[in-house]
Amino acid sequence: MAAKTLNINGKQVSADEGATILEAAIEAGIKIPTLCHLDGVYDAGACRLCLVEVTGVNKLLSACTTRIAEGMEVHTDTEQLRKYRRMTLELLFAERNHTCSACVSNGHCELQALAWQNGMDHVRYDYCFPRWSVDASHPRYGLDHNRCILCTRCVRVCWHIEGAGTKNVAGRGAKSFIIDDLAQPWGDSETCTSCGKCVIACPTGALFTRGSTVAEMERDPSKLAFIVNARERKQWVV
Amino acid sequence: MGRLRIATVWLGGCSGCHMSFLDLDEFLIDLAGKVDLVYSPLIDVKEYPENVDVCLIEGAVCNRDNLEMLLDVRERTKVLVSFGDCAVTGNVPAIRNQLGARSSENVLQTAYIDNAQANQRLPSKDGIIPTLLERVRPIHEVVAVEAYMPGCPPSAQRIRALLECVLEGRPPKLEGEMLRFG
Amino acid sequence: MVIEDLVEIAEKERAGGKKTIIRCCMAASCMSSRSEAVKAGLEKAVKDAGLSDQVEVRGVGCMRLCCQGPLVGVEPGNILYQKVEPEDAASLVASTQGAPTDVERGDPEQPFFKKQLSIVLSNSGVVDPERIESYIGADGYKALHSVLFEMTPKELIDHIIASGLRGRGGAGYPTGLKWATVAKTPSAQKYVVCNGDEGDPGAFMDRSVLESDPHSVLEGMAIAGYAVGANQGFIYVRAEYPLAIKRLQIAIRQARQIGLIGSGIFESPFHFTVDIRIGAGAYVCGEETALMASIEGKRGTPRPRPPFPAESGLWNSPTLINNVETFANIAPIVRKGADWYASIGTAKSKGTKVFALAGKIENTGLIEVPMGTTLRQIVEEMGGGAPGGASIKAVQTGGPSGGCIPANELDTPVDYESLTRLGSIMGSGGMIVMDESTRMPEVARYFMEFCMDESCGKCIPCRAGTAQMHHLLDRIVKRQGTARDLATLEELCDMVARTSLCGLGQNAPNPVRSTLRYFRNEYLALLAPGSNGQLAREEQTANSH
Amino acid sequence: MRAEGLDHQVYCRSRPVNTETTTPWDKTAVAALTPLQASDKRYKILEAHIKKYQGRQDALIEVLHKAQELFGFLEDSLLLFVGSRLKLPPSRVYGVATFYHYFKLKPQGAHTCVVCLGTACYVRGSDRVLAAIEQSAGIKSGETTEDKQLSLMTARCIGACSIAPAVVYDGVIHPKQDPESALAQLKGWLPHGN
Repeated sequence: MAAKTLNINGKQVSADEGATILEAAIEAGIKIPTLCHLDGVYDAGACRLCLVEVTGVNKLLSACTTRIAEGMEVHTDTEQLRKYRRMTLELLFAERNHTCSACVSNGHCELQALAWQNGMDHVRYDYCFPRWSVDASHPRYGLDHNRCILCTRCVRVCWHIEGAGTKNVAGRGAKSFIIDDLAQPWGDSETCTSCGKCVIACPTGALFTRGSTVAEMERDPSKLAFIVNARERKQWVV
Repeated sequence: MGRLRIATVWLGGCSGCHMSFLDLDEFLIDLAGKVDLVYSPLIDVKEYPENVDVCLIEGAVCNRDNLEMLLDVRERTKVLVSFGDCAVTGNVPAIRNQLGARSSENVLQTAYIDNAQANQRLPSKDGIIPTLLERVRPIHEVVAVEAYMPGCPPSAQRIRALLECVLEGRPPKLEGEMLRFG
Repeated sequence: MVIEDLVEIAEKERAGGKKTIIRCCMAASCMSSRSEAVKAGLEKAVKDAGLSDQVEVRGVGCMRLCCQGPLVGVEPGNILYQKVEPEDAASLVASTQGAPTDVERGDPEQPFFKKQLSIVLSNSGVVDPERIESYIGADGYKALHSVLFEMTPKELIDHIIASGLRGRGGAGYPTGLKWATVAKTPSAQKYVVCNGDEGDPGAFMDRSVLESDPHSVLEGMAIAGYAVGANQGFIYVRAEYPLAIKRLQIAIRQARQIGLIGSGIFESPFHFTVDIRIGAGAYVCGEETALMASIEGKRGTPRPRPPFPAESGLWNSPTLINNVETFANIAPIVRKGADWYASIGTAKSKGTKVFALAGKIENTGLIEVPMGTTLRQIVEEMGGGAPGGASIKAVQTGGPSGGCIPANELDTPVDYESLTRLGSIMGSGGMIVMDESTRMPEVARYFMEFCMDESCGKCIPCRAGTAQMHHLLDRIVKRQGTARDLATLEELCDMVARTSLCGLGQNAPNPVRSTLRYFRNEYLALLAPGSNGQLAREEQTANSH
Repeated sequence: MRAEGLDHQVYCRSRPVNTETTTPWDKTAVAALTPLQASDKRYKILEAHIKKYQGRQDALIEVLHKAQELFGFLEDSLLLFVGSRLKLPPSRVYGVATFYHYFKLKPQGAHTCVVCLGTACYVRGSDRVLAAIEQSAGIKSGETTEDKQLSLMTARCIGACSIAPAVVYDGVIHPKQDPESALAQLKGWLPHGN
């Protein structure tokens, strides 16, 4: 595959043709914040945290979905982008009920980490305090809609790695929520294989292993990319 | 320049932030040498004084007393610091906001009737509990705030970092992981 | 079907014409005022009077002055009757034989009609939308034949580029360039999609075109299919437009029956089929990537572009998406020439534009005017101004993605660039007039509520940002907002516009921004007392209960 | 207090799905109809409609339109049936059915009343028409009266802007409505007859 050369934050970078800006940046050791991106599944371009400026392009582009081009000039850390990222995070914190201090993922949460990494010391918007339920019907896992940020990582993992198609998004707009089958209690799902990949994929405390209490929920999403790579590159030989 | 006049205030919170303040240990002694603690639940002063330089406010604004106090504090203080997650986000006290527009009524019902093992009745005598606000609010939703110190509770290290800014005459500001909620 | 057959149908249609034709509007607005009964009454009256061999009663598409419906036109004589009741039928039919009638007459010479220039609507109100012969009689499908036999796809695309036609869906991207991109992208399978998901509240141009002249859209799509190398078309229509769907179904069936759609059109090697896809109530599906997801039977959520649909669209194949009005322009451009089309309009915006006039205005209905006509000509001369002599305060264009243009800018010519400069957009063509009784912050809140409800929920700025902006607007309208809230609102407007995934979010702040730009005082007057961005102490304690 | 406008309901259902149909999607490419469904002619019509689309998965929305037309609303067993015939997981069918507002997952009233809240209708007072109906019927938009006689809905724009404000009663558009004409129209559909 041919390599392309581009410039990220003033640094000359080369990456494979067909790579995304995000992949090229990671390879060059440049960090771009992401939230809905998950190694191993296709990108949604939904969280807008990885937006970057590309010279000559009027719109901001999501680094996870935009392919590199020869001579591209990318800026990932301008004052404007930092401001938008912080606002995006504030909007997320205000949208549902992310009470970090009482969350299973406290200390291991991608959202919580992004907040401090992007200098969010408080939320300027009124908290919405919607009422969402917790689904604890599954024998091993739980789903707390209060912590859900609708990144759809669990949905994509369920469809594209496990292949079960149990999870999906239902509804629309701020009223969207994650469902299992026909929005029945997770424990009643006939299609769920209880593989737990969705739980591993979750960036916040929305999906958790039952029995975990505050700050106990740790996970390693790189396992998911490992499975996909092993499968695609046929690394397992029986 | 005279000594800095510092205060701490405890609104709707668990006092954990103040406990963490006490974890400053020997730095408290340094501090005592440089500032006057003019108001605090840790000392015996009844009235919030005028001309306070810096005030750390713990807790969310949950009831009428909190609100009145906060408005007084704001009027008499130069630099207001939201001290801990309850002050910054509403945190646990604000969970009752999910009960909706009549959350104050609903929360009493839940606490004193639904979940009570015995003596199920609402506190009725005036003044036993302050009038609850319909919505618990973080400090900055009510008054302007100069600095934020998240954490539940903020570690002594964070408190010290912020106070050092104050002592050195810089605008108080935390950075990096010091800003982590929870 | 060969060209001789087409000519024969056309000649037969024209020769079969009776001495007198009574046109009765059968578009949705007039039908809601019982025009079906009027038509039935007219048919019966013709029969009763023994005039069946002399008088034809023809159900036609939109006759435009919808507020005066049901409308009936009589030829010869260019007579217009308005607010016709079924009971008027006998008298009206007798009048064609010279008898006097007291049915209310409309003035076909009034500026509302006289200032119009019809290209897209030239068949509207004239041909019977449920009979393909009627369309063929008006030169229908001739353009399709001529491109198939007289032009290469490249020549055709150059022709469209030369005409200067730009997309009528709102953004105004040059149609010919879009076609060229799809044509150039190599792929065994390509698609042509007609966007009939006219979701902007206040816009009903596409509905009228589909109801009044569905074949013009089909012909335009087939021509586009030939140009880009696609053999499958989809028309995506809103479920809210049942009459348009019905007429399209009839049109497709009829065109298929006589071989104008399907395989080997005009016995050429060109195949083209068209299927209808019916929307199900989601405004965001007007966005092209969401529309494609919906055609694929999925949740109508947009995806990031690039890749653009022209490279990777429906089922990842190159896909041409144009809106209804754009396709309806194609056959006339082919028939009459690119130069003719380019001679109409302004330097950068060619041709005509159809607008739906509604709101606080005397004459509501459909108008088609050359690009460059001023807003004043449209709302004051043609529209007759606000009812009861009230003064016009603003004109809203572009729906929830557009803005409010204040009365002092009414002399602006209507073209893509001018409207954008005023902070609004051309949009699909809804034009809603607001008089002095309209309160602009409430209008902004209305549109924000719309966007909040219609946000698909995929990206955070749109999903959560519109909710916060609506909350802030609501607070301001209720006189509880502070100067700080207003600043927060403006900051969010910028952020949501810049970071949202698709056009819905990117344009959602437009109504707020344009009303803030022209009517800021109305917002300031609503702000609650206080200082330093905070509510005053009295307000705080008063609000605490 | 302030954030009322942002609050919404609990959207998750606790009701277990009707498992009578027992059709997890993966087993059911050729699943037979349950006896109850087999005796229901509407399922036959729906199956014929699905065949018309050759069972193509992209026809999901068209099939749901037909199903709603036949059954009035989309109940769980019907969604499962559609999913099994199109070989789509239930979550996909449910996700689509709840994305589009046209689809109803609950039974509707005998009569429907759709108040257009498009801009033209709005500036000509459709909000007052809606308020009058809501008050008179004792239900909010999106709800059905207790006697199942009337379902009240709103539309974003039905394209009848030139005859604003427009209201659709049982599928028929009525022009230039005001609170009085709307209530007159609803007379007889409302339990208390006013």
